[in-house]
Amino acid sequence: MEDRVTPESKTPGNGRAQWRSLEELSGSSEYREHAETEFPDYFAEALDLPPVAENAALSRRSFLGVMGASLALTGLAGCQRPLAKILPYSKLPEDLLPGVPQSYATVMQFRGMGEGILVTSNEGRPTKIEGNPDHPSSLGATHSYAQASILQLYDPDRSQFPTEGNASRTWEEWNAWLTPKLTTLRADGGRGLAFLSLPTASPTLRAKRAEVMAAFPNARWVDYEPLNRDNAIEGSRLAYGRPFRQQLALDQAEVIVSLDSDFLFVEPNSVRHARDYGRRRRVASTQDSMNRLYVVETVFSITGSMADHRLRLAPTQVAEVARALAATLTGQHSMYLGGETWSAGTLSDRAQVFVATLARDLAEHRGRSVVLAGGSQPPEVHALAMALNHALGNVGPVVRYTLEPYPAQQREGIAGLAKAMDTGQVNFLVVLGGNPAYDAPADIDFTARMRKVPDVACLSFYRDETAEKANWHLPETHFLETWGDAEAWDGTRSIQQPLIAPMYQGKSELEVLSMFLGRPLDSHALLQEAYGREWGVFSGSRWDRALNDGVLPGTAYAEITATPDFSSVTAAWSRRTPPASGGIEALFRPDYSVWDGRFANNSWMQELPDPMTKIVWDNAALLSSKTAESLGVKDGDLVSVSVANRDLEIAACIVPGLADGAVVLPLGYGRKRVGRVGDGVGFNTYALRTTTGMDIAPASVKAGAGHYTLVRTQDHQAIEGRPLVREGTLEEYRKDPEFAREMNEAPPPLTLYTNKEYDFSKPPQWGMAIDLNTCIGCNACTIACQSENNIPTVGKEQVKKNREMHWIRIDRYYVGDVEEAEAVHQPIPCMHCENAPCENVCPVNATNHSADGLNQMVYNRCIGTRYCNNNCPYKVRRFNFLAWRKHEPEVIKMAMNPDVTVRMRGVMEKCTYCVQRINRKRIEAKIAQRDIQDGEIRTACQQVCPTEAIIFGDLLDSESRVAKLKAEERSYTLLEELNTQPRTFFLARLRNPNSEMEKA
Amino acid sequence: MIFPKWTNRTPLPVAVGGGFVLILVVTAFAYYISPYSTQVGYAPTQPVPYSHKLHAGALGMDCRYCHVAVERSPVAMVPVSQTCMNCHSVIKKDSDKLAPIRQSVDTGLPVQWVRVHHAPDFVYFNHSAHVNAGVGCESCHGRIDQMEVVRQAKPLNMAWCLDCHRSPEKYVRPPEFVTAMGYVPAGNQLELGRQLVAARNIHPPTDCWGCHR
Amino acid sequence: MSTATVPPEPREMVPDDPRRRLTLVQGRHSFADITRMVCAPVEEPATRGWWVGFGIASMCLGLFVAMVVYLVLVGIGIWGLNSPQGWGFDITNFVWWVGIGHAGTLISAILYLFRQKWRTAINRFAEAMTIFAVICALMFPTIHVGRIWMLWMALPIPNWEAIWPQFRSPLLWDVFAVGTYFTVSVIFWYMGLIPDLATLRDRAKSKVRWLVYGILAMGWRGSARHWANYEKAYLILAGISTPLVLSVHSIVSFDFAVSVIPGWHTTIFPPYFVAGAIFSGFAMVMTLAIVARRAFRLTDVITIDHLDNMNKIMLATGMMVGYAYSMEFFISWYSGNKYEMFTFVNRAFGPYAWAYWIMITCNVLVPQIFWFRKNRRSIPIMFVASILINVGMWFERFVIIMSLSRDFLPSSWGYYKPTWVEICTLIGSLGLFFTLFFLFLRFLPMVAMAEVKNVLPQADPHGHGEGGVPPGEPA
Amino acid sequence: MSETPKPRPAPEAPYGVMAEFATPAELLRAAGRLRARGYRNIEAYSPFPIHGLDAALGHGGSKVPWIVLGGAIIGASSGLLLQWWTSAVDYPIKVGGKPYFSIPAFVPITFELGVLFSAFAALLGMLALNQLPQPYHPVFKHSQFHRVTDDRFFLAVESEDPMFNVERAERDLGDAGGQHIEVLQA
Repeated sequence: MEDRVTPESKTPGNGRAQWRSLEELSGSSEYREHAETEFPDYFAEALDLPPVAENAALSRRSFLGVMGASLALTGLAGCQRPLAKILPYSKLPEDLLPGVPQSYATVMQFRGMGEGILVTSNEGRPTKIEGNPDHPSSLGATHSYAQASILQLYDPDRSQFPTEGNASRTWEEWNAWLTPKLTTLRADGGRGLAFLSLPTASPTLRAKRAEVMAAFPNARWVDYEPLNRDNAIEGSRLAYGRPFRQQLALDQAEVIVSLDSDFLFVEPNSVRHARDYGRRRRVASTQDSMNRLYVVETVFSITGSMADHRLRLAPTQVAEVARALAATLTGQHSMYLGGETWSAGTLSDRAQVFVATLARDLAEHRGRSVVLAGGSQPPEVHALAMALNHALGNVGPVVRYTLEPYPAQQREGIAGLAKAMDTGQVNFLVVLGGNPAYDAPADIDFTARMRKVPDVACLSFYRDETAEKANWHLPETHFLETWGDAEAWDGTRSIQQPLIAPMYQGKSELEVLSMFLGRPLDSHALLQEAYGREWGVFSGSRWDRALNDGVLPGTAYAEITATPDFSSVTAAWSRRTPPASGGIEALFRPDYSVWDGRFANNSWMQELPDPMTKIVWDNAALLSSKTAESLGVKDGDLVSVSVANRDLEIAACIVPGLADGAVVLPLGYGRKRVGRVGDGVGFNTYALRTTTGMDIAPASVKAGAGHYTLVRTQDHQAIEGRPLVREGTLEEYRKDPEFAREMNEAPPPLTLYTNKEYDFSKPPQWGMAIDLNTCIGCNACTIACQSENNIPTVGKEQVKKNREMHWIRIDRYYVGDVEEAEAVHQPIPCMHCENAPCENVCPVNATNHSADGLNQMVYNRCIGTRYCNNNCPYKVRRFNFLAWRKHEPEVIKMAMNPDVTVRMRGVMEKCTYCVQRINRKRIEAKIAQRDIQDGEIRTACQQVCPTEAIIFGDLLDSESRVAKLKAEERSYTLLEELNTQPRTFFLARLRNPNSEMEKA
Repeated sequence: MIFPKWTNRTPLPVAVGGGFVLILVVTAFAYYISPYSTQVGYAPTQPVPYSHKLHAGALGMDCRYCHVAVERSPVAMVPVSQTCMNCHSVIKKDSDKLAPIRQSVDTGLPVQWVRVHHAPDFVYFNHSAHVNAGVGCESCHGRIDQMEVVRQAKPLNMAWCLDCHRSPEKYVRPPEFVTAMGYVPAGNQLELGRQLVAARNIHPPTDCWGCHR
Repeated sequence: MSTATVPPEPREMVPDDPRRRLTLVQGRHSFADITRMVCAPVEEPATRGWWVGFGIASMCLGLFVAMVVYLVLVGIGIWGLNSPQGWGFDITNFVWWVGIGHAGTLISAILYLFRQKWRTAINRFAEAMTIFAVICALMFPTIHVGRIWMLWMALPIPNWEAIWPQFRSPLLWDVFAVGTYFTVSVIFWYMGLIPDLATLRDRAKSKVRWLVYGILAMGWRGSARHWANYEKAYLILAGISTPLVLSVHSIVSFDFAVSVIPGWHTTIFPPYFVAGAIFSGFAMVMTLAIVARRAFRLTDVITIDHLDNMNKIMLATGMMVGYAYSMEFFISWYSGNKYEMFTFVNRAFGPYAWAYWIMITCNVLVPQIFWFRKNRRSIPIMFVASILINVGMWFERFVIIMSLSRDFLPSSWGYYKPTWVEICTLIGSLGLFFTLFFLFLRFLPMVAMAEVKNVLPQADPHGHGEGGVPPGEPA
Repeated sequence: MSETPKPRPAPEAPYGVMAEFATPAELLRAAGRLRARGYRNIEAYSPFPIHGLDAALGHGGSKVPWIVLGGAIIGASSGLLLQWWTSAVDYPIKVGGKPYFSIPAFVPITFELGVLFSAFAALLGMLALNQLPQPYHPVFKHSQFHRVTDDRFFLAVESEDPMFNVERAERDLGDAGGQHIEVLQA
């Protein structure tokens, strides 16, 4: 433990080396800011005019900047005050009370499943997304993508009207064009008609698709999503002969084994997984136990960063570990896998020890453990994992199976479609969602194939790579604009109700399909029709309940019990060729920020640092330091990666703890046609992804020419032996529960000021607990905060200057030596110190303390000396160096939270503990003449946290959760020796290593 | 060359004059940003010549008939056009003055009222909090019932707000009199106020984040 | 009319003989000579050299104005500042200029109190330099804020927010301290000028000059009563200026010392900053004096002995500064505080090591040459040295402020690089300084005539040898 | 040595009689002589302060120090009052966990204001006691007086002097070695 917090004893070079390379980076383009700030706008900037009426009605809060400036001008020139208008409704919409935000339950589809959300709406503007506590896949939390999708809604670069070629069209014209076509198509059952869509979790849409296929029996329907679940489904077919979907109860597992499975973030249902995982990581007392997480992986994922034991191996080696695991379990722990004998492949010594210990641990936890295979692993690994779970008796208590509702084989699907297009069998291709021209396997060369199809219609959110090649492009609605429904991972169904009428001329896939059926209807009608059919008769009350709760009770999939066919699993493994040693393997994986590229035009996501590399506005080829060394590549150098004779120049990023002999290629960047934000950002790694190597492929990497500027929000990676993140093992904690507090050398606080007229003794006194033991560093809090508090994005060049604006950042430190590094995450919001150093130095009282212990920041009082941030030991304050929102399109203002001032340039800002939420509840309670209940006020970061690592509340209320956590032995405050008396405190992180692993 | 005798009389006037000018400039600026320079009296002409004097005064309509949200929402809510039509679909149904209202109801487009009481965008005033605490409409908006054209009656600047936030007992009323115009406290306001403050546990924030977020 | 009495040469003595009284004015000069010498640059037409210098200076001033306008219109973002480093060139320049501004009042006040008569040669333009330097200094805190148009909030003016400045903030202390320092320096300077302004009045040839200087002189006629009150007031001003000088730079150092940042939070700062200020102040006076005495042929008034003395002071203060540097390291080690220790190791060997070693070289090593009399009396050497010291002192402040780059949380460490705007602003501020200085040289006597006359041997009425004897009368 | 006309007795009483001297020593000696002869209202003029002159002329000490003391007290106390009233009385704001009236933090400004006010007091006090600004004064009428700021020294016998008499004053000044003896009209 002691050497955990003093890594430099182990790794003198680690931090410094990285730092140096970054210095070089920052040195590369010195005086570029001249280019950034454009002269024409200066006067506009200085003489910003007051809001005009419409805008004032639209979102008046977003004009503080302007108001501030005009105030200033009045201050100088004393000119007249701005004319503001009030635009009341002509008729008041039912149950809408102006000024009071409303919350609606709906559902977001992502990764082929529905995630229940609650959306806050201000006068009809959806402004914030939160998880729906009643929804099984969300339980009130969300991932960063759900948070960011609100910005997607107001994306000015969305496609706004249908186009034919480059000419703008109307839907009428489209129908006029389509109708004759349909009649001819209907004649021969839709021969030559092909649909390419994303897999959907919407039963109504699936039914509609079936209807369409029934109407055009000879048509062809293909689903394709670049990040699909082919392997898992294929694996299940191997093991059980049927496509199963795993339903995990991770809170029941004592031992979790991840074979390259990033189940805390990348795998579907990750939010639920994280919640269940977090439950078993939470320890209140020395009696409590913790689960143990073994991770075998290539990339350093956030799941890997939570591992108690982590084994880094090249992708194909991971499968070998699975094989060895089966061998050890069958061989030494007399586990039944169909009787066959498994031969352990060739593994490194470290891996062998790992497997042996792991096997023993599993054997000891039969029925209380689980083996998870990652989506990038081949089917046989999934099959084996399922078999192992069965053999270990985990099926039932931990793993349950339901039938995969939509088990289409997508790789073959798109390949087949491509062949058909090639051979002229397709003369009318309808692309519904998706962007194959960008993300289809490179060897297919979908764009070229599209040219061979006479008519291509493309329904898409942006006029993207595919849409611009299609001769008809149809704008798609955002999920907050249209009716629909979606099933959770476990099948529980939710109605997707729109929060706002389509902002542009978009239509949903459901509506477009209804056109193909000859009777175009709007989504609302279609949905009610569908449910009428399902319920026999449409019931308004049932419908309203469903809308209100956000879930339809009792709609979960039926559980299936089956026994695996071990022989086919073994057969599959015997077919498998052991990997060629040496050489470099490429691993394709979704990007933590833009996923498969669909969030590429979302500035929040682009500026959201990668949880591990902390890179923003880019992706890069991730290499281990050893691999990089062998290639003679430094961090940020351009390397040329070639896979199957396809080359790509891409920047290299050296990641501690990454597997040697592997290059990890995050997908989703290098978009060409998406919008002003995402165009040309990063490198298009799809160019290397072929049907034969969708996930893993042999590759060769060689140093390229030149250097590339990778920008990170955190330049220094090592913790320099400072007791900031405090870690121990479960044993150490049991022996010495106070270990975390013992780590600081806080002298008895002395003061010159004995005559203080006030103390913080009157409830409420707000405080925040952050449990480092459950924080998985998923960034959800950062985005939630950005959405709640109108935090601007600043762009790559400004982040390079350390001017990012996030109010809550997640510090990630590498611990241990560079090769086998472990990582720790530490969310840092404002600490709201009782003796706040920032307050003492403000010359104008712009930051000071409230009676309930909040460190207040008053933008309209701030003159911007930046002294407060200089004097903040935690560096949580953010300064508006420039008018960040100057070039922002009007429409973005609709995404603003009206309860939070939009800051103008020249003022400081920081975390407020979501004071607008505190005030709302305070006033509510006041009016109702009652006290605020614990848990009534939840900050944005707390609300979104999948693992409930953040708890906010009243420290004086001994019953409140936060007070209980404060009382825990693990709790400590950051830099206590400065006697700043922070209100935000941390709970030390615990790891739960297997003692035998240490011995071996 | 020597200065003539009379020059000895110059220094004093010059000094006094200079000092006077200096003081004038400083006080001018001080006044401009002081609590005393306010927008009181601002009374823009509205698209519809609505008379509070008639409706609230002569007809004695309650504020809450039109400003429905005032007890439940941060905004008092300028009435929707439909509200006017509740009566004016019957009374004066085709008065020209009401044309914009009728038009708005027909088209569904809003009437563009001009904001009179204008808090800066960084100020978050919550009507429901104040009304429920027993702050009378009159206390901030003056004798609306006597205004033909609504004009700003009070400074509405921070110093003025703080006066009440520091000593609410000087202003609070029993809830039933909140919308009363020309309210006279039964007995000594301070005593009554203290009782109300105690009874309803009123302690208005003087912290920045009471109003600025 | 050269009936002035001519004193004999001062007696010859061994150099550096402790008993030797410093030659305050070289050569045999009458009162009238002094007047003529000092008034010459003010009364004769400006030299080409003056025009060239003034031209360049005012061009730089223009640059300064342009940069400030650019800044106000676009925002602080045009500078290189960032999240760990909220301050960079701006405050460095501020502290540097304040430091330079210190020698002036110090030379006048402290040396006056110590009856160091040799001060008379340099005090006038040392004071002028103070005022101009402080003007430059005040520019930076003013323009470094994000919303300059809201700056009035830092003054205790009753306003609609009914809220006042925060008097615990060292920045506000600066406002008062530097403001006071500026005002008092101006008063001190002007009071010293009054008799000389009277001189210019009485020598005035043109009506305008007579009128202007006449008004400024306020009718001074040098009566015994005038002189009595004048000297008393001057003595008192000197008396209060001395603690003021010390307080001002102490308070400037509080900007850092009061904070919690490692490398800032240290009690040694006040004396250390004062010493540094005197150090840089003398260096700047030296630079200017060397040029001025050449250009205006004042070598007899500003003698090599004066310069020698100043070099001695620079050597002493340089040593003090060096001591402070070493003491910082010792204390950080002695404190056992890992953050402190890291900060100082990082200063010497971290990303800003280059700045640190420039500082050490210029401030500690360079002054050592003044151990040798030859160097102390060599104009070229002391000129170069004085400039190097000014550079070094600028870097001292820079190094201190760059402690921000690596404070408590490694995650938020950063690296600050100035932009071209900041560099131009610094150059511009030099322009402002020299523009004012050239105007001063042109229109005001750069040496305190009355005081120099007062230290001439023949000014001593009690007839210790020279001076007493009127012409024509037997001794 | 420009020739000056013998001054005729003026209709009203003159300001006094003034003579020029070449060195501080002469001036000092002359002042001593006149005082010895019983003159009381005599005033000397010189380009720089001369030691012992006050004694010779029988002038008292300066009152400037008392004015400055007053200034210092007013300055310091107003500084402290300002800070106390704004931070602890008018709008007490919680800052950095420090008391509203944090004396240690208020010392610097208190001190600075003390210095500021006393500096003003010193300047204004000096001017007031010297009755400056006073552009005109009879002594300026003396033909040589423009050299008083250069290299000449003057001694004047003022008409207020109890034993003032133009002729005697002229004689005595002459005896004292004065040159350019002139009668100054008021």
